[in-house]
Amino acid sequence: MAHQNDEKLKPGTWKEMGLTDEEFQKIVDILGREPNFVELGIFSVMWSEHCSYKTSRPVLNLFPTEGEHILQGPGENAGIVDIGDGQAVAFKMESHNHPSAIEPYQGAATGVGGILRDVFTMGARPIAVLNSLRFGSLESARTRYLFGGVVSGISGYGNCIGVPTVGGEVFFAPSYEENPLVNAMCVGLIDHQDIKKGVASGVGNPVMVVGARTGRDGIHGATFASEELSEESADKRPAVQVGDPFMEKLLLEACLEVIKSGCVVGIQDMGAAGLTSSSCEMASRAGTGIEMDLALVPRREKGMTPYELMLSESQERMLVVVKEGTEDTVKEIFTKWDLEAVVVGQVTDDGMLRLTEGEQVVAEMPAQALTDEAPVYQRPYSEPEYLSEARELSLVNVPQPDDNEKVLMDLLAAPNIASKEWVYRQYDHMVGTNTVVRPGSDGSVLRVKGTKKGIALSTDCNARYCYLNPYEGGKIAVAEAARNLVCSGAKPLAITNCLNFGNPEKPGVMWQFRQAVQGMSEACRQLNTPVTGGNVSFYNETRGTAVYPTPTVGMVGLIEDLDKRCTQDFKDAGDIILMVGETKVELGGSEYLSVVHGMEAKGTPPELDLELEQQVQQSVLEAIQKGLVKSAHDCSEGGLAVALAECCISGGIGAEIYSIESIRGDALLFSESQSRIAITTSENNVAELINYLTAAGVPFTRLGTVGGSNLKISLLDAGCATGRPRTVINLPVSEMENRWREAIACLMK
Amino acid sequence: MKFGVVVFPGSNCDADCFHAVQAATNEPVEYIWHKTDNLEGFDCIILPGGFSYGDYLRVGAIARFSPVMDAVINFAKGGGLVLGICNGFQVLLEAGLLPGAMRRNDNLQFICEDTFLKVENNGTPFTALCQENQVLKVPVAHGDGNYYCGEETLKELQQNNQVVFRYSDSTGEVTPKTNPNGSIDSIAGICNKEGNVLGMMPHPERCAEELLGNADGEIMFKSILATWQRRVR
Amino acid sequence: MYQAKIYITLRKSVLDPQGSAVTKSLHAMGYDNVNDVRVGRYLVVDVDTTDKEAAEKQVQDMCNKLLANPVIEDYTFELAEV
Amino acid sequence: MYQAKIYITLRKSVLDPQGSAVTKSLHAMGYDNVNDVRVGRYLVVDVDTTDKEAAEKQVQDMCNKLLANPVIEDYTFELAEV
Ligand SMILES: Nc1ncnc2c1ncn2[C@@H]1O[C@H](COP(=O)(O)OP(=O)(O)O)[C@@H](O)[C@H]1O
Ligand SMILES: [Mg+2]
Repeated sequence: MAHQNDEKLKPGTWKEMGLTDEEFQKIVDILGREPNFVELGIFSVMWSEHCSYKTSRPVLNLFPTEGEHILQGPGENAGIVDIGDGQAVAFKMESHNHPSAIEPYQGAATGVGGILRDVFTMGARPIAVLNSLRFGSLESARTRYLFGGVVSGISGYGNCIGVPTVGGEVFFAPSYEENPLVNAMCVGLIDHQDIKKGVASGVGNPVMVVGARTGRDGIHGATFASEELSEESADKRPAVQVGDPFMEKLLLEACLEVIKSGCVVGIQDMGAAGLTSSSCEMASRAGTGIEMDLALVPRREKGMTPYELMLSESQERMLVVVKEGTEDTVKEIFTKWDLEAVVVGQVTDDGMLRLTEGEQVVAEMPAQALTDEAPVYQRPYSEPEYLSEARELSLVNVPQPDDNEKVLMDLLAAPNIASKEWVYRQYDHMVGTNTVVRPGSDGSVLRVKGTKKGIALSTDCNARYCYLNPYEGGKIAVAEAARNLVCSGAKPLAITNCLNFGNPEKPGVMWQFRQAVQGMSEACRQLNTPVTGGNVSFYNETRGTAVYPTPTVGMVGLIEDLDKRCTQDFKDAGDIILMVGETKVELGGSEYLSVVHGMEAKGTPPELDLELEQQVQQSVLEAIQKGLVKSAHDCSEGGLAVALAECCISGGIGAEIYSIESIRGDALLFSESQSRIAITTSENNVAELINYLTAAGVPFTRLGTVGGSNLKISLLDAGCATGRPRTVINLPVSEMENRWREAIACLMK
Repeated sequence: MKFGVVVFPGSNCDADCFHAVQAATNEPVEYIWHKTDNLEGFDCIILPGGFSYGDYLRVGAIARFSPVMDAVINFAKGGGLVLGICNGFQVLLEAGLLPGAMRRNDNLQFICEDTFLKVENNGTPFTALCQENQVLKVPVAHGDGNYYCGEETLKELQQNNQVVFRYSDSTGEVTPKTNPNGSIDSIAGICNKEGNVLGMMPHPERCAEELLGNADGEIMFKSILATWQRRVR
Repeated sequence: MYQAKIYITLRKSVLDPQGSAVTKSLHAMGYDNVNDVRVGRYLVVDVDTTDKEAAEKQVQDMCNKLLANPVIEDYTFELAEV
Repeated sequence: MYQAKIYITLRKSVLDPQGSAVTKSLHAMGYDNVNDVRVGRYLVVDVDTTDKEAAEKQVQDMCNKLLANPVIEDYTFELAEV
């Protein structure tokens, strides 16, 4: 084979590709020569922040990644946790922030497509998708456009594939005005013996490209000063990829069928950096090499260069290594699904990624160097300056409202608290007929057909808290996700995450990142929910200012017996309401301060005592499993009053609450203290429940009774518990429901 | 009795229908690949929901040209029972087995939520076990469920009792507010003149088990079985 | 080779949800002088033949069978040699 | 009054899943001589003005702002007095 006779690189080419002089020198050292243009392009994407995690890796090492249930930790396309009976759940979360800011529909759609592939490439059948979204204020027309486009993109892709979108979160704050966040999570079900990995083992085994043809989509860096990339070709390269969910549905079915057939050695989807990352990662994991003839790669357009073929991010493609001799069986399965499957190369024993075009070698470099020898940076960090001012808050200057009913109604209509029905009504959340608890409750629950088991899912992150204290905020994101699962009767098993931050070259952002990861790690350790994978998205900035640090947590939990599941809605008149946990004056970073007092992200956020959190979660879960709990709802944004209103609305029934005014009234109602769960129990069981909670040593209070058509909250003076209660809220549930249900739809009209 | 569930490329409620039929009737069910042209041995054919061929061009348009559809048309003409759900309904319209056409929902959004259906005709094989004017709670999940037909066709549908379901409230009252998608005359499901072909946008297979919080849809599959048993006897 | 440009629209008598939505949006944006927007499909199809009449016949066929739905849609097309 | 006929298509190198599906389907129906079908949108908008230049400017504006998606689509239009 002849090597391509490459012209010498123009000086500075590597800079335009995003590599530093030192990084370029390192490449020269590795190769023992200057790379050619194709090789340089491949190094530049593999060593980009996105693929190499060169900034975040040292910090991510803090995460606990092992545990008794973990079958696959970070490093593969998705993590896997055991759920017993030889079954397991594969799951992963990923961001598609920047594409969604440019083209919300396609950006979000291809985000869903990518995360689905990460899961079915492991051999798992996707059973649910979730999403975590952040936008600017809904007052702005641009936000409405982005929000509407993202939701319909998720719906357009997910619905077509036939995987239900069962939950997620949406949060609005000015900080995301120009840089929305779109994080998608996919969850799949798999039998242990079907687990497949992205490995290219077995020298001589054929390497196949399957699925969509390769086009000039999403090849980044439009300004390369090279002969191969003229201005004209830049024009041909769209910055945005268009998703083809129909193709993906066929690919999903064909891949699962081919994996079942036993022909597959290793399989990986082509995500960021397409053919490049899939091939060198598969070789590197197996300690082998891969040789591919790029002339054989099916393409959408004529005249594509090796550079374009290797860096294209066309969607709906997979790289598969199959057992030698099974090529025809594999092709047959793909043909059945009207898909192309083409042998483009083979596994070699020399550890090289070697690319040819016919007889000519166009690139040749050690696969392991691309994946494992990427530079690692310990970037400087320091506490950012905004903090001291943002944390300053003197409650003396926050007047207590006269009209708590108005406050509650305003909170219920605030987009961050209002019903997200406008969103999930557009998602097919029932296809698959497994959705036992639909979106609208704390966690969503899916049954596992043929068993009594259920899988509970939640995504969470309060980024205001993270902005004010990333360490506490990180802890709270994990704890809240777990609490949501516990409220549905599930034992939390493990998390995935998506860490959305600003520019890590700024020491303040790097500090936020480290603090958040430390907080999350600590919570994961305490709650025994290891990290199985995730994704880092840096450079999320609005007008040069970082978005709120937003480390989104996606958590998976297990319900052993679906008969013992729990939901948040109040059930029957006469049921007794208790609150487990304690309410403190913790108004910093609250929705109440933002909505009622116009103080967005001010003060110190609530503190989280991890031991108390664990105690609360464990005792509530056990009480649910003992059958002592009829409903459970965690108190989050908007505090106790909003939580109770939500229980009333979803149950279609009122409640009467008495509480001792031991702290200032607005805090009692709207403080966002952590580790609190509102539960109900029947009159018959109340004594047993109280005994149980007392024995467990968790703080709790008896709040009142379910019944009537109003939510009525009365406060008693702390000094004389015998005094006359002062009714501060007395609102018809139907009125609250209307405001809450219609708020987002009204804003989107 | 033997049920068949057709699988087009892009069908995604095929497994759900399979599961629901089995759970509701305990009768044998088989998948039918879209390239098949032989339906021998089947007593009821279900065209399931989903996005056949991505619903590109026009919902149901491309699927209508699958080899299996000629067989389905013959099967229907011979009096065989054919149930089209959601995308299956759209395919039946494109295939001309039922009159009319589908437009985008009038709010232009995909809608996934529970609806109430008033049973307007309990004389069909698919509704035989329903009470007169019974109300069923059945979810919809579609972006193109806005049924349309010309005035004359509508008159015919009404006169021949071919409107089988209308969107209503939980008491059976049909008002503009209970119409989720803009369908003409609040139509949620229609049958052909002979009554052996039914198309409906809502998904009975999604509410055929108590665990899912709603088993109202079961009655349709049981009705099919009961009709078949009566016919055979 | 002939290239057909095919225009497919909903019949006048059929309410067009997309068209109404676009009209409303345009009004909301201040374009008060627009009315009755109709949204249809536009297809470009290359037909490999040298016979114009055959091309015409074929495009008509394809429209009637697949590309348009005669229950609610009308179509027109233009042919040009390319 | 002017009537604008607006043709919106995906940019040349942007994937057109609809077009591919239609092409395949036409092949399956026996129309082997068609190739590379592209599917776009077709809008008819009436603009109430007597000034052609103003109409032109307005249609262009409306396309850029709302009707077409400049990130992935191109548009052209024709104006006719009606
Ligand atoms: N983007 C979304 N997609 C789907 N479901 C959502 C989305 N946002 C919120 N939901 C659903 O709405 C309900 C309320 O969400 P949220 O207020 O974040 O709950 P919690 O405070 O209990 O975490 C949940 O069931 C959630 O799954
Ligand atoms: Mg929340």
